[in-house]
Amino acid sequence: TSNQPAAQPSAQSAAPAPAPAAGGNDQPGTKVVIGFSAPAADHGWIAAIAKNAEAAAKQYSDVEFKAVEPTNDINAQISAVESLIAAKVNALVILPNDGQQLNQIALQATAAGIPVVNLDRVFPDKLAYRTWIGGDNYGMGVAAGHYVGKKLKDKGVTNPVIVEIQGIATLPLTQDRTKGFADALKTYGFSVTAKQDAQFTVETGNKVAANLLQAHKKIDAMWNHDDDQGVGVLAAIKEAGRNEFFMVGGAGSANAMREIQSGDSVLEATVTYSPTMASSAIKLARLIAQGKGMSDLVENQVPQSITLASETITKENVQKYLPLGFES
Amino acid sequence: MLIMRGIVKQFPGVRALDGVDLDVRAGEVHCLLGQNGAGKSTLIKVLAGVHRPDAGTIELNGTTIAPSNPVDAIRLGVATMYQELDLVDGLSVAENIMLGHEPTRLGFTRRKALRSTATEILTRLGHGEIRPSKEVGRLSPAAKQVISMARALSHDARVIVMDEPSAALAHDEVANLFRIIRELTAQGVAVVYISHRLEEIREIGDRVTVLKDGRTVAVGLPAGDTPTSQVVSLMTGRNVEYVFPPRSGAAPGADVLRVENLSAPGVFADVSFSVRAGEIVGLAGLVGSGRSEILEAVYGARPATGRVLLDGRPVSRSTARAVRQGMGLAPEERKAQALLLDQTVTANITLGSLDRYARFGWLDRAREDAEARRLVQTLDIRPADPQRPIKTLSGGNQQKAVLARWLLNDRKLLLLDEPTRGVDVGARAELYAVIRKLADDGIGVLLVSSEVPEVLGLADRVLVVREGRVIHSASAQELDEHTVLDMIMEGSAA
Amino acid sequence: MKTDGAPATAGVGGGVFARFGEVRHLGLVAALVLLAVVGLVTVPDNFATTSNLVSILSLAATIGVITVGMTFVIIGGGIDLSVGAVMALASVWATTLATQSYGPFVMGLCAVLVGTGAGLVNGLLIAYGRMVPFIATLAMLVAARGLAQRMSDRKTQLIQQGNEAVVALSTTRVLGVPLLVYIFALVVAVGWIVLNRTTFGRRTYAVGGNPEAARLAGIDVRRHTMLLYALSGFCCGIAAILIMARTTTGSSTHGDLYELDAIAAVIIGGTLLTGGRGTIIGSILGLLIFTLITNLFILNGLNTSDQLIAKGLIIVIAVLLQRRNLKERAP
Amino acid sequence: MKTDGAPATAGVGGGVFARFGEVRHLGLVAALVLLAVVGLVTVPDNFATTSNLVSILSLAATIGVITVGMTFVIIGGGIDLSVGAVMALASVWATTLATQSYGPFVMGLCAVLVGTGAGLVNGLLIAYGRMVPFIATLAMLVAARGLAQRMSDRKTQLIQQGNEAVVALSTTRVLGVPLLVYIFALVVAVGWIVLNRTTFGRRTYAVGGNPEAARLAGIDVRRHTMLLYALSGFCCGIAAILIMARTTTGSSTHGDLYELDAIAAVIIGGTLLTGGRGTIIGSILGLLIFTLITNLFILNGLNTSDQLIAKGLIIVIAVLLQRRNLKERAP
Ligand SMILES: Nc1ncnc2c1ncn2[C@@H]1O[C@H](COP(=O)(O)OP(=O)(O)OP(=O)(O)O)[C@@H](O)[C@H]1O
Ligand SMILES: Nc1ncnc2c1ncn2[C@@H]1O[C@H](COP(=O)(O)OP(=O)(O)OP(=O)(O)O)[C@@H](O)[C@H]1O
Ligand SMILES: [Mg+2]
Ligand SMILES: [Mg+2]
Repeated sequence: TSNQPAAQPSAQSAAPAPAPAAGGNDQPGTKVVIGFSAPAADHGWIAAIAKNAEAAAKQYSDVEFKAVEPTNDINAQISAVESLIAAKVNALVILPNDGQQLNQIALQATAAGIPVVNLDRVFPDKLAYRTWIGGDNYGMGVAAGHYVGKKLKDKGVTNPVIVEIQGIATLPLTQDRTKGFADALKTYGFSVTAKQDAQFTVETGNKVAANLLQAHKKIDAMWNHDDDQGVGVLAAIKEAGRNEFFMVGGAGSANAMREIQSGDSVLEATVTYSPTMASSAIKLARLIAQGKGMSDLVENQVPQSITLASETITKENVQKYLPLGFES
Repeated sequence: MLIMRGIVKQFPGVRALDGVDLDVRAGEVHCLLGQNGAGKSTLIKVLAGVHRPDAGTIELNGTTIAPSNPVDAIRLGVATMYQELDLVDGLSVAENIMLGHEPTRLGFTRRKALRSTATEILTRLGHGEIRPSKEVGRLSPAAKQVISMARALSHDARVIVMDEPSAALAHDEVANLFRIIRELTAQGVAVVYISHRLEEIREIGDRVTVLKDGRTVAVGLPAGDTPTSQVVSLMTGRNVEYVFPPRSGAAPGADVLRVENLSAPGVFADVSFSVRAGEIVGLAGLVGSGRSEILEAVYGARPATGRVLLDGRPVSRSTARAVRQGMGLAPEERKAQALLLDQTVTANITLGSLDRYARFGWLDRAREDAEARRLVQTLDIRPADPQRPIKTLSGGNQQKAVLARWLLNDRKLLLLDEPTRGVDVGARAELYAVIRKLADDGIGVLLVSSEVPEVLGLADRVLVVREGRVIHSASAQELDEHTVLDMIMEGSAA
Repeated sequence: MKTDGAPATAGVGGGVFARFGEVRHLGLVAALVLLAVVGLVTVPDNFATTSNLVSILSLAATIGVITVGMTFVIIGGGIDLSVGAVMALASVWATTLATQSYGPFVMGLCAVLVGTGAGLVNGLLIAYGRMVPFIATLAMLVAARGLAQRMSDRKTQLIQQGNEAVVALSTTRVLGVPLLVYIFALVVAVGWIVLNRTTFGRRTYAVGGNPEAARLAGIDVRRHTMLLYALSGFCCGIAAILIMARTTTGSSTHGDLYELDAIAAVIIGGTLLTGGRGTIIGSILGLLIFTLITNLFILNGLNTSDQLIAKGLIIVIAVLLQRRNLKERAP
Repeated sequence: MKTDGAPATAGVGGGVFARFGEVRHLGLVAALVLLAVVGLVTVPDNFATTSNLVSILSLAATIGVITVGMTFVIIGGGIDLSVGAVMALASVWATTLATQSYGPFVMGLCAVLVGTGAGLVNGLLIAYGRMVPFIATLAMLVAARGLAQRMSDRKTQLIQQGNEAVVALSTTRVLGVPLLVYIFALVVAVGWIVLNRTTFGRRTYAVGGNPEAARLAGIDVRRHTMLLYALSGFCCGIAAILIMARTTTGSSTHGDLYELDAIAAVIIGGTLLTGGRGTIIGSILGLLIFTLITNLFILNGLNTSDQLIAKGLIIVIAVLLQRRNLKERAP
């Protein structure tokens, strides 16, 4: 099941083979131990993150990959990172359950001389990490907002009913996505009529959608933050026999892409958020630990932050993305 | 017909049975006698397949049997009424009676058959008025005893064992019970009957087996003509009669308790009386007449209207304050209302007076232990080990521990509800002496007992309660058993 | 002696339990009515529509089926924390490609067998392993979720083409009502009959209310206890079919925290956690209250935080409403 | 009459509870030792280090404090599902900007007061509102989470500069051990003393074991029950301080599912859910088993699914290990 969205190779084949780096950076260098800590892989997106990270590490003979127990309990994740610091790894890749709550321990790692690559959910304190790489949640909302806004504008709809199904409400990324969506809609003079949060799972998506469909007899557009809970949302829509509106997803799962491709689904588009960032994060950690820069750039060192772009997949370009879509 | 030989049963730390023999003939009422903890209940539980004996043989109609669970025993024709009520509160009367062998068809209960069988048995017991559909949890203890009995009768048993069936029954009920026992024996059923009331045994029993300390000390004595003194000395190893301590004769002091117009709708009404310092006041009445409820209302444990004054000061409706003001209650259902079964004897005894051993909430456990030990010895609670979990004590010894709870505090008023239920003859005499001594020390005692001789023998003054009203009040010496029985049953008081 | 004031000819009509079957649910019905009134006032257009009512029932169906099994377990003196996880495991097992290749019937059978099997393991651990139900089923919760994740490789397993018959339970309507609501109704009805009209059901009260008495009366308490958990597992299997139908998927994330919802429904419905008392009807009413609350909140567009606060308050109020009832029954 | 072979002078030494206080924990200790051996074998370099042991204790501290309160509540015959949510609410309340402006001391006080207050509300509902503990505290769970979300606007609240003293509980070490571990130890010690050496503790056993008997013995059962929940809330307040120290934040997501972990620890520790029995030591041993399991998983880098499966199995084994003990004690 996909947690957060992402366009990523078929999950059956585990992780994608990261592209070889230019400029000889892939040549074996000093041996480094890279520690990795992420939330529990109970959802597809995070599962893909873990798999990608491991696969990327396996590519290098000079990398020893040390993953610790993934967990959803902050307290336990702190403990996990503590154990990695104690094991004196050369670099740490951390996807925190919550950036703010793990800030302190990341600071401790940095203080212990271990460079931290912050993956996705960001630490508030720049002293806490060496490099951040992650998706653009706000941008995701913006992309979805533009798609919805433009389409409704073109249709000439005034006062549209726009429904938003969020992911886990307490995550900052959800709040960013919602803000981006609202901001983009505003440029068209639209606003969200109703929003409810689900838990990134099929079942909660189904439940929330079923109730929302009862609350709004006529809907013009719907944005669902996550393609995995989207499976449940689509089931609820089908069950209710509704098709007067169109829907935009978020993730880029293979399921969603197939729906888009079929052309007869309410799901017309989805905006991406790729778990391949984990592979990149491992590569960055290796480079940092070995004191190398990114060979495509002029700089001698790895940059401080890298933000991935969120792309919009529609019927027109789905062909191109389908091979990258992950089975949620 | 039923022969048990050399039965041994060892519990952790206790040898409850140490080679017991029992020999029961068809069609007789065989009585089992013995002090509290002698092993009577354990013996019949072995027979009923609840416990497995460590040694010994059981023979029924010439074949050796070894019931390994209650179903076996029932199938072999042994039905048992246990000492502790073993009913399911959430089920109806009929369902309780037929529990375990309900009439069924394809797994469905045949409800008509269930009801009619239950009604039939209840009618036979003289209790056709109990509706089979009534929830058992809502019945009074006496009615529950009837249901227990009905359940034992619902099996076509050749041996019926009754462990203290009369303990919760009043006088007329006991007569009814005896009628049924006679019917059973007339059909050739053997009845094993356990009771601490010797006069009952004399009336209904054919032969008597006496247990002492897990051993058989007498087998098959004729119930009718063995002198009481002989039975008692067999049981206790002493020669004690069923005796009440002498009244001191000193004039009682001022009123400790005044109860004015106490009423609880549907239970009792307009009850007024007083108890003076050093006086034992007995409440006589039928089971279900509302005596326990009056006690509980006085104690603040049950809502009621009217006034209750202790030493002239009104008592608030809370047990905690009642205790602080100087009352103590020994309730009638010890398992449900009095005991912390998992805790030690000490913890049970000191429960009502913890603050005495504490400073700022901090327990002085040495003092607590010492006091408990003293009481265990005073009341001769056996085994004399205050650290033993109380659930491993026999019923009678548990009862003593409940009484001991209130002997620790300086009480002004003790409310005793059936204080000798399930207590053997020897221990009774000791309890009577203790209660009398308390009164002599200036404590007021309010006593409820279903045994009229006990009320008459122990109390100074007797209040007769009938259907929730006090219908007569007189000095105990002015009354005799017959008059009291007349009053509580007919209400023919002057 | 009269231990019972009623005349000797009393006890006519009705079943054994009919007499105390009605009054006790008044509080629940009152709470439901209150919620319905709130719905009618705040969202008059959307609340009382057929489609909304059907939607509420469809949403309630999955947990509803689980609640029936839970009612048995709790009346029998136990508790089953593993229901949600077992349902998830059953849904995953039934949607593996291997299982799906045998068609919808085998999928349903698989779900039910997996559910019952897991329940049986619970039952064995509790009845014969003498484990505390809370711990045994907590262990099952944890292990079943892990197994479901492992089996599905943490992916959502879609129902394949050719097996749409499973999904049809949700999409096919008879008289405007989806088939799965009929299944829910059937499970409730059968549950009621078993609990009230069979010896198995009646003995459940005995096993929960006074296991020692039940044992002395010759009931095989252990076997009975084991069967109760198997029954609960069986219900989870059925629930797995329903959730597959609704979401068109099997997933290890299905049924998260269902155990709390189901237990809460059972208890709000008047079943005692100590066992020995309770009714199926009460549990279902309790569940409907919860479902209605969620529905009302979403219809009114409240956010989850406010929903949670209000839900807490409503639970308290609903229970206090039926408090007097409860007080009477509990000794 | 001698029913007991022991001499009349038996039962010397020790306190009222000492006699059956020791043997019962053997199973737990055995399980702990077993886990430690597994640790020494699988990760010899990392397991037996001081820093790892300290890390285990730090991890255990937060739930540990909650477990102490939970032990009281469960021995007293109740249950508290709201602990995690109340801790979250306390952490959020204590980290609002308004509260933080008064400095670290007021923050701690605020956490404790909020925790105790929420516990008191639980206690009032249960003792005087006669609500079933399961439902009342479930309502509190839901409502407290909602309130915490609302108060924090669903955001994580960082501890501001100037209030680092709170964080220092986690970062300052005395003899190599962080202060919060000492707080944990203190809470356990005080809990043990209160439970075993005071009238309050003794009454807790009575209230849980047989409330009717306790009432008739003159204990104010309602008041006592209320205090038990307040005590549990108080512990949640302390736990909130610890979690703030560890995470440097207050958040509505703190303590998710802590209730299950705490209850499981208490029950594995031998406390009966029906009340009247149990020990603090057992609960803490139970908790340490869980923490050790997590730690071993962390060190061995197992994936989540396998972790869950293994955790389920380990719980079962741990309980079966102490089964014989349990059997002896349970009637
Ligand atoms: N389950 C048990 N575990 C340990 N000891 C027990 C158990 N049951 C009974 N005993 C002990 O066995 C002895 C005999 O008890 P039993 O209940 O048979 O006595 P009894 O003759 O029925 O006494 P009473 O007249 O008081 O009911 C007592 O010392 C009692 O403490
Ligand atoms: N909760 C109740 N509600 C209504 N009536 C009750 C309740 N409890 C008891 N009663 C009734 O009150 C009367 C007195 O009950 P109970 O059998 O306890 O009397 P008692 O005189 O104390 O008898 P015992 O000899 O058993 O102590 C009975 O008619 C009983 O049915
Ligand atoms: Mg006995
Ligand atoms: Mg009475």
